[in-house]
Amino acid sequence: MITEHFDYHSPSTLNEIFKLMEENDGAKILAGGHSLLPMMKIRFSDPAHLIDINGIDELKGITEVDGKIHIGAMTTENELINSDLLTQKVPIIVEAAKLIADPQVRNRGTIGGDIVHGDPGNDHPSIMMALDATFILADPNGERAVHANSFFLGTYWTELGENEILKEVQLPIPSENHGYSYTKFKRKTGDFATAATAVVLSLNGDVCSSINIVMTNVGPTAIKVEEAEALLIGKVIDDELINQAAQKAMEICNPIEDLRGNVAYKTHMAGEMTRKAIQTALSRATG
Amino acid sequence: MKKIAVSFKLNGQQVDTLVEPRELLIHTLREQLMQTGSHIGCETSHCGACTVDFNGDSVKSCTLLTVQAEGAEVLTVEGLAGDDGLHPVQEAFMEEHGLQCGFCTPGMLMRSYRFLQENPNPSEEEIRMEMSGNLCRCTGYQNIVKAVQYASNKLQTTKGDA
Amino acid sequence: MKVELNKVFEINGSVENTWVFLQNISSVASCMPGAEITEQVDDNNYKGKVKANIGPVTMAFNGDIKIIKIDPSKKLLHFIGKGQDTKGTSVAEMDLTAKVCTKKDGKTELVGTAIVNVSGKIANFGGRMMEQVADQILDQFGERFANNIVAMGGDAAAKEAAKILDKQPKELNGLAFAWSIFIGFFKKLFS
Amino acid sequence: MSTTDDNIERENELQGIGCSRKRKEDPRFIQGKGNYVDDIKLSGMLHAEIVRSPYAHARIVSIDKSEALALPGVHAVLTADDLKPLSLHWMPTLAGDVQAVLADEKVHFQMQEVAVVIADDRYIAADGAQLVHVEYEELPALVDPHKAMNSDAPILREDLVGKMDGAHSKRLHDNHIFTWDVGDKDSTDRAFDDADITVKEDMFYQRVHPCPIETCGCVADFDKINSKLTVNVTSQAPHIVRTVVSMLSGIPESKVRVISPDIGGGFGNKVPIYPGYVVAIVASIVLGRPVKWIESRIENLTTTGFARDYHMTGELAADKDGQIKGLRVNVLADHGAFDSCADPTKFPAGMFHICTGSYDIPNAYARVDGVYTNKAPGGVAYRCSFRVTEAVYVIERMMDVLAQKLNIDKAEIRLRNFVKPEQFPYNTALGANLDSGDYHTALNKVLDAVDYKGLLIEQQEKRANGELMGIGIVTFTEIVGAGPTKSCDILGVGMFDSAEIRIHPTGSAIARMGSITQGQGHQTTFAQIIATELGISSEDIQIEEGDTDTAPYGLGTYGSRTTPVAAAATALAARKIKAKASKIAAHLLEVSTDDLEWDIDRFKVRGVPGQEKTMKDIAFAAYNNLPEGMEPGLESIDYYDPPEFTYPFGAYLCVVDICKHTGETTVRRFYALDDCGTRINPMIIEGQIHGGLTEGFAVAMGQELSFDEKGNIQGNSLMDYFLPTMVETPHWETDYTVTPSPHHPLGAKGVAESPHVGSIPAFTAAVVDSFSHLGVTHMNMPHSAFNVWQKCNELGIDQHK
Repeated sequence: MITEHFDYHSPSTLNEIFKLMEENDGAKILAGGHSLLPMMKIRFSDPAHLIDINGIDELKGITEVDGKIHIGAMTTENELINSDLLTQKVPIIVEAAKLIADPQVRNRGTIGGDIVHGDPGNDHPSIMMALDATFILADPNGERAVHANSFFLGTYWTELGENEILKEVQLPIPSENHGYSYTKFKRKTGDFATAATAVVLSLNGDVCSSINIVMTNVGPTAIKVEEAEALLIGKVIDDELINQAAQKAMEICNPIEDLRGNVAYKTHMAGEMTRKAIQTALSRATG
Repeated sequence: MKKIAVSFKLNGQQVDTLVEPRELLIHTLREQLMQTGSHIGCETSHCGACTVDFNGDSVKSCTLLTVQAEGAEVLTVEGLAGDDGLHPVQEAFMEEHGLQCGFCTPGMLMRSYRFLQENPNPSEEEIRMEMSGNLCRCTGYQNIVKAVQYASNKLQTTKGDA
Repeated sequence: MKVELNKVFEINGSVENTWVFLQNISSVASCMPGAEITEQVDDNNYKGKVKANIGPVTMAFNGDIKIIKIDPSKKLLHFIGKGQDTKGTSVAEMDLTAKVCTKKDGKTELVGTAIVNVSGKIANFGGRMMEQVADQILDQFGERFANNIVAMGGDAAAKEAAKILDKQPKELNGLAFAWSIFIGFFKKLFS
Repeated sequence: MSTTDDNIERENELQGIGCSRKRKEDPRFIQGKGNYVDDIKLSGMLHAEIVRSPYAHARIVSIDKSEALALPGVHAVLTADDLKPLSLHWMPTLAGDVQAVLADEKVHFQMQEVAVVIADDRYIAADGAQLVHVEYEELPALVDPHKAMNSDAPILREDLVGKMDGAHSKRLHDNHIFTWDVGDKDSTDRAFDDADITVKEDMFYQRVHPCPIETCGCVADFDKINSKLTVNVTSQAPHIVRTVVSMLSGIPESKVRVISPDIGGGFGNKVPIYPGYVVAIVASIVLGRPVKWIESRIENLTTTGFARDYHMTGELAADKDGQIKGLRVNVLADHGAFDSCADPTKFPAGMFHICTGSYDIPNAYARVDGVYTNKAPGGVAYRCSFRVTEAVYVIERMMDVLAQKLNIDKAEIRLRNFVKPEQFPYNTALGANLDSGDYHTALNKVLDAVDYKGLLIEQQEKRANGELMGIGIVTFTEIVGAGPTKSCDILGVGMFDSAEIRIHPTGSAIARMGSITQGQGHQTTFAQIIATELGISSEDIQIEEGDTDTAPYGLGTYGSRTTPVAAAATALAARKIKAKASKIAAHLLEVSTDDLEWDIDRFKVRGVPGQEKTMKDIAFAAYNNLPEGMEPGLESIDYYDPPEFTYPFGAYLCVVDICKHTGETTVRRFYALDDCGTRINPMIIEGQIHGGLTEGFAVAMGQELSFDEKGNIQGNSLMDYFLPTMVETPHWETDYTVTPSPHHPLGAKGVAESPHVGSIPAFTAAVVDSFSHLGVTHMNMPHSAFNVWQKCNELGIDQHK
């Protein structure tokens, strides 16, 4: 389990990153390293250059900027978990981060790495979509903003261009009394989801005024269950409606069989997780 | 292949090493610096036997490049005991029979050492959650949980005395 | 680890051109992203290589292609390509049967069946992704194949197709599918 | 001070048998000062990396080493052709078969060893391995053992073609290894013909792996000048390794030193001798430098020491009251490409004949057929005494199936069929000789402790609301302590064990055994035994194991044999010393030995207060003041050949709740009562039981190494292979009874494996019981959420109404 040789670079500014990316063909960005390094160790991957962006402060931190939460791409999972700001205003991120990997890995793994991977098994893509987050992508020529819903194109395939990096995540602060849940089923601690669903909703009295439902690891990307959302918006959500929403979720998911389960099981679990997530979010919301 | 000079603090001592960029921290610790307390169990960051304290965080040193340790503060099991004797977590594992073959123990100790600073008075559930990055095949964990509780009490009473 | 895929590609060109092109193994191979024929051993045996370079994943396969059957009457080609990755830890094999047909509406189509088999690390850590992967490879193949036939014509469409072909990367890329082959192994981990 | 107080104080001083003495191993481990194989760094040491096959079955067309050899830092690349002249390309297995050290013309399983690269460090070795180019011609893989003996099955072992006299029996097919059967087939068949009712169940005990956190490894160091070979190796049986290495290499055994240093868990994985060890040794001999080979986790799970892989069919015949009349078991055993099961030579199916369990079964017959497949070899005893886990699984499952068929309570049917206390020693229909037991007391104690009746009522209520709750009961009997040399040997060496004790003039002692601890705490517990026997404080007794240059020959630690065998040797060695000590005491006190009585740590003259000599006094006298003609010194050695196996037993009860919508099983309660006879160190016993239960939980709920149709292994990394974390692991409740073994010097039986053996069927029983009211009689492991959900789905109960 030894990687091949590579050159190591540790830039301290964004511009240095861009310069290194342009100069070195086939250079890879090293964030937390907990996917890339194991892959390099079994020699499925042998980049000639590694660009370690752990030393770049402008990619870190969680702040509130005129009504929005800004999260630097290199913010670690444990920094998300320990953030009072997030705990208070966007608790679903904290809830989800706690379900990722294990304590040691959460000290290295970053929200940015989790997102740009475009791995359908990663948890943040669903969370970001459920929160209507926007990704700030940067390259030598400047920055652009891409909504989470249009960022994930396929399995390990995203909007992120060559020589472009994810700089920051920006998200609107959900209403104070919103309901939320990230319901994840996994075989054991640290495993990826067999199926998981993120739900963020708001009530107006008893009536659902807004809801986002997004599923993890049951398709080539995180899947937004729009039909289920449409079904619930403007209604008083009851068990029958939740059942129908779960059905919609099962209809659009398209999982791959692996040791976690076959297609039938994962599809069934997508429904289960969606059902539970809506129930929990509902119980947490106060109209 | 050209090597890079990397300097960091290991158990309070300044160390200077010369490594290939690809060298893993666990290998530098064990094979260059001869600190063989930290072990290699899986090499894919699942088992936690290689857990060390890195700039105040628990990390798995099998998935960290030594070049990333430039200027870092690294603490391994060898640095746990002080002049005044064993660290409470060490004493606790011995008192509560929290180890058998001893292979996962250094990682367990380094994780509990950090965890009890993050959460000095944890519930059993919190202990099980926050120690879940470390695998043990011998003990069934029950006595490890007791050991962490023992260390938690010891640390708080000694703090009380201080 | 075995998957079978059936594909139909509509070809904007004549059945004859298509069949002519199909019999030229080197050209056909060049439609396979990142693949090339390096040596013709004899009438029915070739040596070739495929290089995949996707995201951080790099795999290079060297292998042999053996033509099992070329049947002009049916306009059918059957060959088996088999290779080992240069690191000696993985093996991939594709048994491909391709047939040129004329649809009712007179259009030409290429009908193919591919049986893909993998062994070694690639199967240990992600064999289950093979279907998706092979499917994506074949779609790229079909697109290039179709463009090649169009390019055989002399018209404007041909020049356009030729341009597209030139632009085509020489390595398998774009879709980060090779990621998915191996990712099963690394689920829980992320950078 | 009254004598009793004085006695108590002196007792406590000794820290002998029965006290929860803190472990002497711990101080080094908690300070990172353990000494494991990979911690060993010798000057000039080279590193080995093995080149492995991507195919499960293929012919090797060619191997090109040139590029690897050209890499700076690479010292050698060895293949089978290089080993042939030394005739080291094949090696004998413990099961009477041979195994390729490096693939000879053919590879028989995926990731089989094909070549080895020796380089300056592990980094260069890894680079070099990638530069060894091997050309293969793929052959059809045989994956399903049920097809192994088909006429059209591919023949795996060309080296055995035509050799139909196997090591254990006639071979029925080129892919057949052996038929082993035991019991009276005719009487058993008759019992089934005449029975009121019979039940039959097929069950698959999946291929699993012990997966200790430390992988296997070896540092071989050949000293050319003294032509002495030193091998540091992760071995549970260092003396056997020495014998085999000597046989293989031709180096006199006196010039081979094998050291098992600290071992990071074994669980059976570290009993066999692996190709990696052999190539490291050969490379060291060839290059004259130390060579280290350390396995990666993936190599460990894929190529070394799997366990189980038994396809079993159990049958019981009984009368309508549930009184068992007969047991019939048929097994198809998948041994992989080479038969390298780690069993006593004459037991190709290990101790499987214990499958009559704790029950009084008049007629029984068991047959096991072993076959070759294109999978890694192994068949180790994963925390169990040679197939006892499989045997206990089949009988305990069948007891439930019978109870279900007759609608008799699962506890009741066991109580009706238990061997009764007065029947011991009890000869089973399959030839086991149960030494002692009180099964009724054990089970009843458990039923009371958990309020079994209350649980049954709760289960009825749950079922009424459509909820799934299961109660599993297992009352197992193990057979451990291999074993009597009349029946047990390994490569012809009888399975005795040994202890040597030396008392120093000042009264402290050093003792060495032929066993080797891997976490069981021998350095702590052996001292306790000697302390009680000789009246020397445990603190003054140094225990050493694992160095074949210093320790007496022993067969090692596995199959729960250390307490039954090595501990017995220790007690008897101590008693030899005590016998001599009594003579010295009599001499010092000028009385006859008949006038002496032993009192904790001293000999007293009966009836004469104050006339006494402590063991300390006697030790000194042994070096300067001896009876006429007695040789000086106070030492002894004992090689103990046990007259019989020991038979630990236990009663386990497991309660689970299952979510029918997700298939997730929650172990709500697990109560484990063990009877291992005399208890030497309760703290360590408790720890061993926690560990065994947790490994049992892992096997039952998630562990499995599966293969696809081409023989590609699935789930061979810690991503998929289930090692439970603290979060998944249940809370364990433990209890005990004490029924000493009548033939063991201390009455002890061994314990470490009981919790693994006993818990696995208990988990299955609880999961199956959750569905028993729906007519389910058995479900194969692992009981993952996915597998359990499939049952819910099949029964149509997984949907929300």
